[in-house]
Amino acid sequence: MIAFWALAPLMVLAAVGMVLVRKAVHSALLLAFVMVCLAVLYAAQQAPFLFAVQIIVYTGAILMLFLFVLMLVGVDASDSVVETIPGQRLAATVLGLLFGLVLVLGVAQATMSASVGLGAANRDGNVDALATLLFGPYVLAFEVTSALLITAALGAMVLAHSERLTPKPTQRDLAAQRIRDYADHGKHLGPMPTPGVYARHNAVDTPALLPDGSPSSLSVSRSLQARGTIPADLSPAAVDRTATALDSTDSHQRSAAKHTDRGSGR
Amino acid sequence: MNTDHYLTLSALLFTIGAVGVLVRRNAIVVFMCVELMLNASNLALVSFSRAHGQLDGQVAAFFVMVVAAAEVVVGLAIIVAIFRSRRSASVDDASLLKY
Amino acid sequence: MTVPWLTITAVLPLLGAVALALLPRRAALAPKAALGLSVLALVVGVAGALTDYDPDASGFQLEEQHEWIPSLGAWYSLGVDGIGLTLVLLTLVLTPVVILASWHDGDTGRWSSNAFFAWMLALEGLAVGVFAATDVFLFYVLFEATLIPIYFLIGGFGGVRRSYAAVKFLLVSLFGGLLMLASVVGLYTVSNGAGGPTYLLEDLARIDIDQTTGRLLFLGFFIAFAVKAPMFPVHTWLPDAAQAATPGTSVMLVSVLDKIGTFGMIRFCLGLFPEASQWASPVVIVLAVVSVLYGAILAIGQDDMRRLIAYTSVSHFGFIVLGIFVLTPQGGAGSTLYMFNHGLSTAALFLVTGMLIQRHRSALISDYGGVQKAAPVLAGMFLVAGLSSLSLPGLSPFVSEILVLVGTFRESVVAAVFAVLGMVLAALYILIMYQRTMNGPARASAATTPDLGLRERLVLSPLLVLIVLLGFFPQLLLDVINPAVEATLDQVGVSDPTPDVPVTAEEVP
Amino acid sequence: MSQLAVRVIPLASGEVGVPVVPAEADGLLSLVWLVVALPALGAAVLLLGGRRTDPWGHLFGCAMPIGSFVVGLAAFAQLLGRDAEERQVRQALWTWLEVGDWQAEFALLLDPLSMLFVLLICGVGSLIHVYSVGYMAHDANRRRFFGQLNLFVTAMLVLVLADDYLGVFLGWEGVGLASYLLIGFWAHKDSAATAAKKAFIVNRVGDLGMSLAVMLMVATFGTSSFAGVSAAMPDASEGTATALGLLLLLAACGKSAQVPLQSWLLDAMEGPTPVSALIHAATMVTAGVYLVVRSSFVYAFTPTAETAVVVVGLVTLLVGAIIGCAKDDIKKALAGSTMSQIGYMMLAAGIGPAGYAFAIFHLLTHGFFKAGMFLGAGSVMHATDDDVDMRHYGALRTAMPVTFATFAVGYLAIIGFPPFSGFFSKDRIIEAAFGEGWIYGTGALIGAGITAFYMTRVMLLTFLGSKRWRDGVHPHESPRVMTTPLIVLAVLSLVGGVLILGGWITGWLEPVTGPEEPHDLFVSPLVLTGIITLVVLGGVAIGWFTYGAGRTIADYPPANVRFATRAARADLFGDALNEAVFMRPGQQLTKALLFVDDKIVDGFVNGLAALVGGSSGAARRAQTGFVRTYALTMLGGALITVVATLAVTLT
Repeated sequence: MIAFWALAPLMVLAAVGMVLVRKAVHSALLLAFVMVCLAVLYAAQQAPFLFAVQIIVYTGAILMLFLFVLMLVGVDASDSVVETIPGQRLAATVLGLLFGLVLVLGVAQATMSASVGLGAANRDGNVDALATLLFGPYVLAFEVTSALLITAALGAMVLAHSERLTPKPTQRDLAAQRIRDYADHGKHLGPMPTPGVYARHNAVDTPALLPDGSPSSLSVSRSLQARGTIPADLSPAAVDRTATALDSTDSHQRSAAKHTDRGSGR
Repeated sequence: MNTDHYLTLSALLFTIGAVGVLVRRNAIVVFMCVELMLNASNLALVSFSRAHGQLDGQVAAFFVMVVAAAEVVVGLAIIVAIFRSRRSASVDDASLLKY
Repeated sequence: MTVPWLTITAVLPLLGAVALALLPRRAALAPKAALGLSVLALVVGVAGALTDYDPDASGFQLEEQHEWIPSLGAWYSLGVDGIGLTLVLLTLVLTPVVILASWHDGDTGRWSSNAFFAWMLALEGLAVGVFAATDVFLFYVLFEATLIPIYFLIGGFGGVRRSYAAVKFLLVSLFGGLLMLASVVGLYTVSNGAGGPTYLLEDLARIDIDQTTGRLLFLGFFIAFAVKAPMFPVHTWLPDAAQAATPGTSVMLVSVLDKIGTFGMIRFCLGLFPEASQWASPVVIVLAVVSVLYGAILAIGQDDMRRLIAYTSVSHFGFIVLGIFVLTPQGGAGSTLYMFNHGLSTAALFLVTGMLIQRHRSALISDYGGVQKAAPVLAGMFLVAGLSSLSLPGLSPFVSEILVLVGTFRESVVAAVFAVLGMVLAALYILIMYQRTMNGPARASAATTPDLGLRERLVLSPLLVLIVLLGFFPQLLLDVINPAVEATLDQVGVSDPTPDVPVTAEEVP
Repeated sequence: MSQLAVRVIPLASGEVGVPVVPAEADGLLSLVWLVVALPALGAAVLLLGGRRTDPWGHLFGCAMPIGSFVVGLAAFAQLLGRDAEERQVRQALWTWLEVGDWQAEFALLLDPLSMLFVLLICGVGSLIHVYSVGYMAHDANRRRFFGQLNLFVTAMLVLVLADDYLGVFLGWEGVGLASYLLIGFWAHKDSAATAAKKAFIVNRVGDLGMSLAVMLMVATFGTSSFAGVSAAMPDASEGTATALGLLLLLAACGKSAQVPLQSWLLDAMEGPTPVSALIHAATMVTAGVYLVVRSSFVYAFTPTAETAVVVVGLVTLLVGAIIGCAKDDIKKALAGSTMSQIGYMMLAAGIGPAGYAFAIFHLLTHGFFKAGMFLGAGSVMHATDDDVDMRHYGALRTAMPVTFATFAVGYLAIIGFPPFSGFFSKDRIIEAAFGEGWIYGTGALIGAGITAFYMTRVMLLTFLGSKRWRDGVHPHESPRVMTTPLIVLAVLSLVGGVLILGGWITGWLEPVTGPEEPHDLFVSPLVLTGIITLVVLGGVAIGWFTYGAGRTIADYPPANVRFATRAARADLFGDALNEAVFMRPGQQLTKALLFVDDKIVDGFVNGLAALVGGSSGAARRAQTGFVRTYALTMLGGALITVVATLAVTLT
């Protein structure tokens, strides 16, 4: 009795919270709380075996699986608040309230006889009694669930497995690709300059200096630039210089073209 | 202890789970809400089991758990597979199967 | 021992169809085998008609009866009277001709030519079954089954808009079939209430059906048959189907299958619901006359020859329905004969235009001109086929048309006067088409039209010979038809019209 | 003769209906079927035989009608040897159709009327066949031409020999078909193809009358045979008789190019000239007259329909004559005169027993002289490279003496110059018309004057006057094979009048048409003949002073002319009327119905399909692909289920 009144409001609050919090990992934690509470309520209702199973299977296995997948997907990924389907949230709330109301009213209307209690059924111990049932009348269903579990395991493996669609590139392929990139796009051929070259500091966020003293953006991780740990635009002067150096061949050709233009004009 | 209270609690949890399924878009959270609904029904089963003095309700709850476990395994595998190809776990993104 | 002639005639092509479908894909074999089988079916059918059919007796002959579904009262029951026999013969005559005409039509379809000829044979077998069925349930099943081969023949081997045409045909026909199914179910209730379920025609004809029920059931049957026939305003599927189908398919569709509609009107509408038929006849007569004129006027306005012929058929079917529902001996016999003659004449017209179209890959009248100079035999056969369609005396359709008109005149002068305008309109649509394609200055493309080859002449000759022969000796068929028509009119309970001023024997020595 | 008188049924109006009571054919007469069968064989062999028969096709084609003519002559001799009342013989061939109480037999009826027609058709037909051997010598399709001519002769013979209106209808449409084929013989010309189609369709309009008449007969009498109808006719109401008479008149109008169905005849001149001579002058166009005379037993009971026949004849004879005046095309001028002359015959036929014999008489003489003139025109065209414009002729008499002479005989015959055949026949018709009423007589008399005028014009423009030949045209006389028929026809035109001598033809036709009735005239017949001759001479004189007498003929018809001339050139606006009243509204109707069929009738069918498709398309939109929407729907469904369950258990 005490357990119920102590836990029930908390469970409801936790469940509501689970629905409302934005971060999935918080939802998982709140769900874990609800489940543990449920386990307690099972225990309070003369179901010690289910109590154990609830703790072990649900809270222990299933929820851990959830958390594991959350890690995989991104722990701190949170839902955007904007609802994409028009009217969905309102309709869901209204329908949900109505549904809850009807269910509660229905339960309230029902006249239940006094609880019989499981004293008699659990005479030889709850686990023994359940086992008698499971391996007696329910043995077929039990066996079928085993088939179901195996199928599910297999299914999960199949789904998680990803086929390689292209042949795995060899060292030779990678090298050829790099040369091709250089020829086609002028992509830097050699290794990137390491951070901290000619610098006074060798931390990863310190860009290397080029021979002319300007910092090289190639030497630092892009994610550091993206995060703003180091400025993306290192120095205007340096950028200008590199641009001129790169364009020198181009500008020669351009000025030659201008000369011929004038010549033809005369 | 009156069965009614348990049933009411069960109904509330079930409803909250249902609303959660409807309003949340993150597939994993949706899944959690489904689990909440299953658990709510388990609670009702256990309560009825006690009310009637028979263990069949508990057996049923046990089966529900087994099936839920299988379902979670497959469901999460699907989520992972989808995430791998679409970089998203939102249920709304997987809406190609339509008119 | 009696020979089950009708079953053999119907099953032979069906078995042939199955065999053809299983044959290896050797295109050369399929048409030969199909032709052989259809000729064999013709021989069996004619042999049956000659040995066991007595033209003077009324009622069903060549009968076979086996219990089929006792709880429904459905029997496997076949038998023909003069009307049924005429149409069975029409089917048997036309199928070999069509197969010979479609020798290469199966090569370019969605499936192999085996499939084409298999469907053709299946259609023949089912059509024979429909015309021979004397059990309403069996008739209904076969009636719907005939849709399947035609659907695949149009959809698989047709022209540009074949899918549209095939689906339209199927849906409209199924709509009619649905109404008929309702009536068939209704008949069960009626016969069950009258002492045990039966679908046998002879038993049903004896049941006295309540007036309102009878009229409702009549409507179900009639609408289905009007769609099939096709009558205004449920005719629009036919031009589309004829335009999309190969010529052979169009012939089987218009010359054989559509006859099921008018055949059904005689056999089921008149035979089972005499009171309702008389009740509905004024409306039906009006619709028929509208069909006659409407179809003819629309035919005049067509540029596509296949659509044109389809609309002429709407007009001709108007005549047939008119003859049936005026409930006079001339009308009934004329309509039955009309069904046969229209089958021949339209077949000839469809096939000869098909040959023309095949030469120039165009069905538009405006693309032709002056073909006669390059291909006189083609033009000549085209002209005879056309003249038969406009009911020139001396060709078989004239006899049936004048019989229908005389029968109509006795029942309703106004209807006859309007219907007879169809004769002028017929001359217009046929001669305009003939002039624009065959006459006039030769177009560059038309000048090199090759004339008909031996196979094509062999296809058209039997049709044209029959058309001329029956133009002068229609009594060959009328002798068979008359007793059946009289029996039907007895069942309806109308008395023969008598002349106002009869010629007495002593006046004409 | 006395027996015949018993069979005649006297009527209040003074007219009588003569029933057809034939005897079975026996002896030589049982070979009558050969008359029809021979040309039928010819047509079949020549049309189906193909190019194999090319070398001898024209000879075979000529032999068949000549054979028929011989059989016909033999039969004629047989009939001549019999008593008047035994001259109707019938040969039953087979039952055509028998349904209910209506039986139609395929039978031939040979009586004095059809006998004359058989001789005319086979005789003139044979001559024209022979002529065509020369005329069509250079045509690649000569064999086909002969096949179709034979087909025409067959059909025409069926028409006049049938003993049943249904059989007449067979021949009726058969000649229509043959005429269609022959007008369109040079179908590579658009004008020929169109003219052929027009002829067939206008004839079909007339055929409506024929088929309705057959229907009415079967409905009223239960038979459509001459014998049956004529026997039962006295018992029928006058309304029936009038309806029958008018329907048959409609049929006759179509075939005989009478107003209002005259428009096709002028266009029909597109066919080869022998066709114009045989079909559109001598035989087929007279079928309407045959039908009216043959149906004398119907018209005897309906003064209304008789009057209608007379009026139609009178109007046509004037219309044809006026059109004939304005045509420069020699064949069209002759076609106008054909219309006009057939108008005379219809006028006579409409008068009743007083005129039947003269209608047939004029029909025969007209067959001779008009065929001769048409063939002469053909000969002229043959000589001038198929030029038909009379303004391009002139002074051909020297180049073509035989043609000129024979044409001149025909000319004198048609204007009714004594003692040529036309004089006798036309004179009697005008006389009978005056006997019927002065208005008819005056009309016929004026027609005779106009005829004289325009025929003189044709004669002057073609054979007399100055040479107006085109460059490169060297007129020459036609070969013997063509001139021989011309000479024979000229002789017949000259002496054809002997048939009336001693009233032979009226007596011969009496078993069919009943005895001739005397009619009252306001002057003696001799004076009337004088008046007619004067009027004719007046017409000739006007023609001479307009076109002869040294006047120059313009190369092109003057454009600035009075309304009357314009109207005559436009065939008195017959085509314009047809176009305005039938063709254009018909085209509009077709267009409108095409729209209705496509957009409304088919639109309904397709619209139904579109409705189902559209609504399912809209319903499909509910499948958004969002799992949560589906889940919401499920929750709604669950709610409803729970509420329903509660509602059921709690109540």
